[in-house]
Amino acid sequence: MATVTLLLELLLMVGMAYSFGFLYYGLYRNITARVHGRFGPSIAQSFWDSIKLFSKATSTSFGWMFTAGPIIMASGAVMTVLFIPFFNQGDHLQGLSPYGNLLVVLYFMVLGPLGNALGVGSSGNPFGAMGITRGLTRLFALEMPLYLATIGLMITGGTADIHTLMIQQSTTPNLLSHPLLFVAAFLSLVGFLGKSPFDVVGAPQEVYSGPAVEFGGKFLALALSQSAVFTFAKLLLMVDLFWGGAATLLELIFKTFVFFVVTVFIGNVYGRFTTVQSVEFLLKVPTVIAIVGLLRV
Amino acid sequence: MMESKQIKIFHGPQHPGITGNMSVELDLIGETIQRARTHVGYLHRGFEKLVERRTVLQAFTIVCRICVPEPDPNEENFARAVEGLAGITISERAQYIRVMVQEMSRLAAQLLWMGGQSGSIGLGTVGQWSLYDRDLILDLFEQLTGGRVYHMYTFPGGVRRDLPAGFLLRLSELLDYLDKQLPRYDKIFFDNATFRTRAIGTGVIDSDTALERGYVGQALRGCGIERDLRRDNPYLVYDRLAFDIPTFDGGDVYSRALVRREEMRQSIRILRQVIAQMPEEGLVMQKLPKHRKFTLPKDDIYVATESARGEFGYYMAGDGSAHIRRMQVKGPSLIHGFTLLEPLLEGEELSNVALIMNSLGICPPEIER
Amino acid sequence: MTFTPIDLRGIVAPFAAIGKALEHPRTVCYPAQTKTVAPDYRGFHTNDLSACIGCANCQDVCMNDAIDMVTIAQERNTRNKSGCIPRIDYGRCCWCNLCVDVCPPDSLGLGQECIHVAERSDTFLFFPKDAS
Amino acid sequence: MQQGLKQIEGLRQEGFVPYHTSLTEEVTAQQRTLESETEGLANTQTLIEKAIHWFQAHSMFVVAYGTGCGAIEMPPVFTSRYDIERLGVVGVATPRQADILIVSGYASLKTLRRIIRTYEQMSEPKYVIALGSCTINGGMYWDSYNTIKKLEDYLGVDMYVAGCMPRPEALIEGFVKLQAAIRDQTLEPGYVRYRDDYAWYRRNQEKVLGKNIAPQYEENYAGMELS
Amino acid sequence: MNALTTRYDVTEKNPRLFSIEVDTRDAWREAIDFVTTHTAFVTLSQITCADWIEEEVFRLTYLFTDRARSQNLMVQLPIRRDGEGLPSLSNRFPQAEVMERDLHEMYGIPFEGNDTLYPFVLEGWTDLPPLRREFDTLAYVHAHYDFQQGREDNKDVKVEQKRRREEAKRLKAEQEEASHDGE
Repeated sequence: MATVTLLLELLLMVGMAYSFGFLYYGLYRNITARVHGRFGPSIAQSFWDSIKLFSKATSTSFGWMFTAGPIIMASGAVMTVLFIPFFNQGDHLQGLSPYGNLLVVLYFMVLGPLGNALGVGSSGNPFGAMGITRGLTRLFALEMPLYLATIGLMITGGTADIHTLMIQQSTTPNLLSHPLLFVAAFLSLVGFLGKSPFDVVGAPQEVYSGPAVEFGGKFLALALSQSAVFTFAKLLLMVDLFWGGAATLLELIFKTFVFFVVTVFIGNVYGRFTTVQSVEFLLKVPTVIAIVGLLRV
Repeated sequence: MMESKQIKIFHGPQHPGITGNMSVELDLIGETIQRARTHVGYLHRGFEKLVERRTVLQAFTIVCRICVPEPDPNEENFARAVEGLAGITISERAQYIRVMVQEMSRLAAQLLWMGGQSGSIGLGTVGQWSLYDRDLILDLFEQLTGGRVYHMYTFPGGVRRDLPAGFLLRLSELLDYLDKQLPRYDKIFFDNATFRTRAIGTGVIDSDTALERGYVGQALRGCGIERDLRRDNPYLVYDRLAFDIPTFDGGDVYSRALVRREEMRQSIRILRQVIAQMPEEGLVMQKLPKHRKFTLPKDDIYVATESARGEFGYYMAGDGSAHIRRMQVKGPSLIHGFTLLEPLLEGEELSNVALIMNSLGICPPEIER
Repeated sequence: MTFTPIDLRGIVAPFAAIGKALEHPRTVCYPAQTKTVAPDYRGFHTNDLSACIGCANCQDVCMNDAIDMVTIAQERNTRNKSGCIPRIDYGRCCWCNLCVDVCPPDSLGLGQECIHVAERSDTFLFFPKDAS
Repeated sequence: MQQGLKQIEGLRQEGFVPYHTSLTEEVTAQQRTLESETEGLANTQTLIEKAIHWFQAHSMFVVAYGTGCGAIEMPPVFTSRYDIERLGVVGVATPRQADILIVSGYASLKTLRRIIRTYEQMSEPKYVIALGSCTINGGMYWDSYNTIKKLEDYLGVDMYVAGCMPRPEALIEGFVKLQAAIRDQTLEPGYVRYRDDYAWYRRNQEKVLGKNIAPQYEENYAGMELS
Repeated sequence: MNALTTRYDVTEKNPRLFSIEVDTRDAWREAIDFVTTHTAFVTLSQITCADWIEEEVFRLTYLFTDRARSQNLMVQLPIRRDGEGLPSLSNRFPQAEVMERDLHEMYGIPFEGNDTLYPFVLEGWTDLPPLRREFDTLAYVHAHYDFQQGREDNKDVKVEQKRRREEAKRLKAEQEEASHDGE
């Protein structure tokens, strides 16, 4: 019986991540539109986009590897969500987090881009290959500060269990007690969410939308959906690690939304670095901040 | 011979990072460009052939299509070349109106450029704002000429319509609005740390050879050479108007951006003077013969206008009939797109292609006509 | 490539753009909301049939070969010697206004209406709207 | 279909049709009734199909390819003045992701190859919007040796927008009409025609482009032939 | 400028535009050397060709601009239309390369020493170079493209006016005849 409940809960978690991801994506488009001085699309527009893409009659494939790419990507995102607890109390919507810890989450976060690389590489499009190279290079630079920040948290908390880490923050969230680690991790989050100035991977003006260059129809729909789920997973992780998680659904939405809005604003007002510049920046600024933060732990 | 590591890609024509329908063939190792070759011809319509088929006055409608982002320098050139060959003088009021059209079109083109330049580094916000402001200028053009993009307004012998009532007032309101708007662009675009990081030191033009190779416009002024046809070779009534020619020494993308930023302010200044000095009276259009009776003498002429991207020249030869014997267009992009761009891209990163192309303002339709 | 000295103004100043989000957008929400076209806009042709004399000057001046002179069923102007009126092919027209400039009785004009969208390419051949 | 054409001809033959909108509205109305009588296209959709068509109509990805001068009116449409994203229309970089191809004005022969290649890479259902006079009957380049005159000979076009250049409102109107047509399934999509009559389209393409339709991306393309 | 007037017969087209005319290739070469070394006209701005088919020549115009960009000088030279070439200037002026490439494609003028004379804007073009006067673009269009149907009822207004006048005359005559008969 417990297994059935767990499975249902897992489904619910993925469903929630999916819908919140698309909701946030819709909000992102609306907020961006307001900054641009226009009204923007309906909030549900991204849902419609994904349904339309799923209903496309044809989607060109380049062999089973190409088909497998987006699926691995999507499963990476789904697994990441499943190992992150949604709430800091109670038994529900904890997902698989009792069976795994922060390290598992960090591991699954890398799976998606690697699956992507597998698929796009087999399409043979040079722009796709270039986008993947950029993606992996950037991923390496993004992980540095994130890993350092999480190591810092693990040292102070003395555990790698996300739930325990959340409970430890019940008095002061890590965001206040370890501001340097937070800043480092947040800058890396901006990159993970693909916002300027670190949006080198899919830059349309440069690499012709990068990894997604050959994705059409169902593949693009899958890629969009995984990115929605993944976005929510990353925001959730940030909230859990630095803002003490959430007790209720409303609190959860509020906290993730605050982080999300800040990244959106950053993305709106900055231009894009080149790959080299963004890697250099990430290795210099957030990494150094993280190291300093780590030393002060 | 292609090395195994080298890949060849076509940057365009269907590519968001290209300035119009053209393509740049790039040989890359990693993301570093080894060799760049420009390909054009995607917009070739044979203007020079079509102009020869039409009578002089008919041909005027087609020339504004030669450069889409700023059609007015074309009309101005055509009108001035025909006037020069046929010996027509135009009234002072018409000249002031033409200056006004030129400067409005320059402002619109610079705002469009700002959208492209910021888009090339993924800063969409600036483009969204500046295209809105450009649209306000187009609204004024609509009132003045009856067309948004293709004005077909500057005609041999003057301009085709007089100003509508209250037009100058609306223009000066718009200028006030732009005065308020331009500092906002400074904050988000010209001072933006990311743009500065990207643009400073990118696409540096060598100032020693710039004049000999015939670079024009911002490519010259961005490397410290003070050249502007409006002052060096004044046409219309530009010699009665006060304006500065901004120059910056960097020779890079950022210097060219700053030149354009300053030029927008100068355009506003010129427009203010035009509003103040505009003669009240005057025939805006000379009486011309019917289009089959309007002939050009057997002679040739070269006229040039300072467009928003540099010198825009027309060579025109008449043969005594109602048709033009030969009209050749010399836009700034022909030299910039080949002689300048190809060496400039070598050794650059792929990311900077769109950045550099936008800063040179390469517009394919005037390369291939 | 250097990041020093830290360009503090360049990092902070762009955030002023966020203020735009608080302003009400001034978008023209076509089709719900339409912008008035300028009074002298060069839209589709109009023709004052009680004045049109069927002289074909407009056809002669049109470099795009966009104008046909076609016999009309019922005559509106007795001074129309040819019994023909212009018909415009909007697959050719470039709205240059030259035909309007040469029209001897000033019957031809360009109106404010400018939008026509169709699924078929053979629906772009119009008689100008009667302006009389 | 054929009958509808004849009716239009008939209307023209009558001589005097006073005003253009009445002409087109009448004709399209007649065409509609003819089509629904003969083919029974409309009103046979299931609920799911209806929903899918609704989503397809309200989410349109436009491939970023400014093929001609009409491309200059696309930035105002896509940015804050006219903001077509309100209607669910956004630009995407690559043809694989796109549903809509806007052929913005004249297409020169060299571009036509690229347009065909772009079009064929798009995944179905896909639609083509043709902007401006030049795509309808040659426009002002009707006597140019290097531009095609009727786009419908080479691609399946779904919507024509009159103008040179068309105003942004006209382009938006084109999108609105296309959305309505997709939602109600009242149009015979261009891609179906292109697929079914491929031999005819291919023959037309070969007539102007020669046997090799695909662009030549051979090694050393630039220095290939020295004449 | 003074150096130029002593050596060449300079035509002043307007205060800022001058032209000199040379006849032979050697004179042309000399003129270009002289202009670019002894005068301020250092920038090659444009190379133009005009087809004077009646005189069986192409008239080439090399347009030079001075350092201050305030004056222009046209060096004009007629060459035969039947494939006479000129030495390329691309060694001295890199920008000449693309201009010559353009003229080669549009007129078929071979420029000796320019190795980039492959197709420029046209792709797979087999007809005459399109800007030569003998190339008839309308004939080419009618041979290669179709136009929209439905415009065949176009009337020639002159013919129509004449027909109607005659018809009116005939009607009047008939009427008169009828009224005659009535009497």
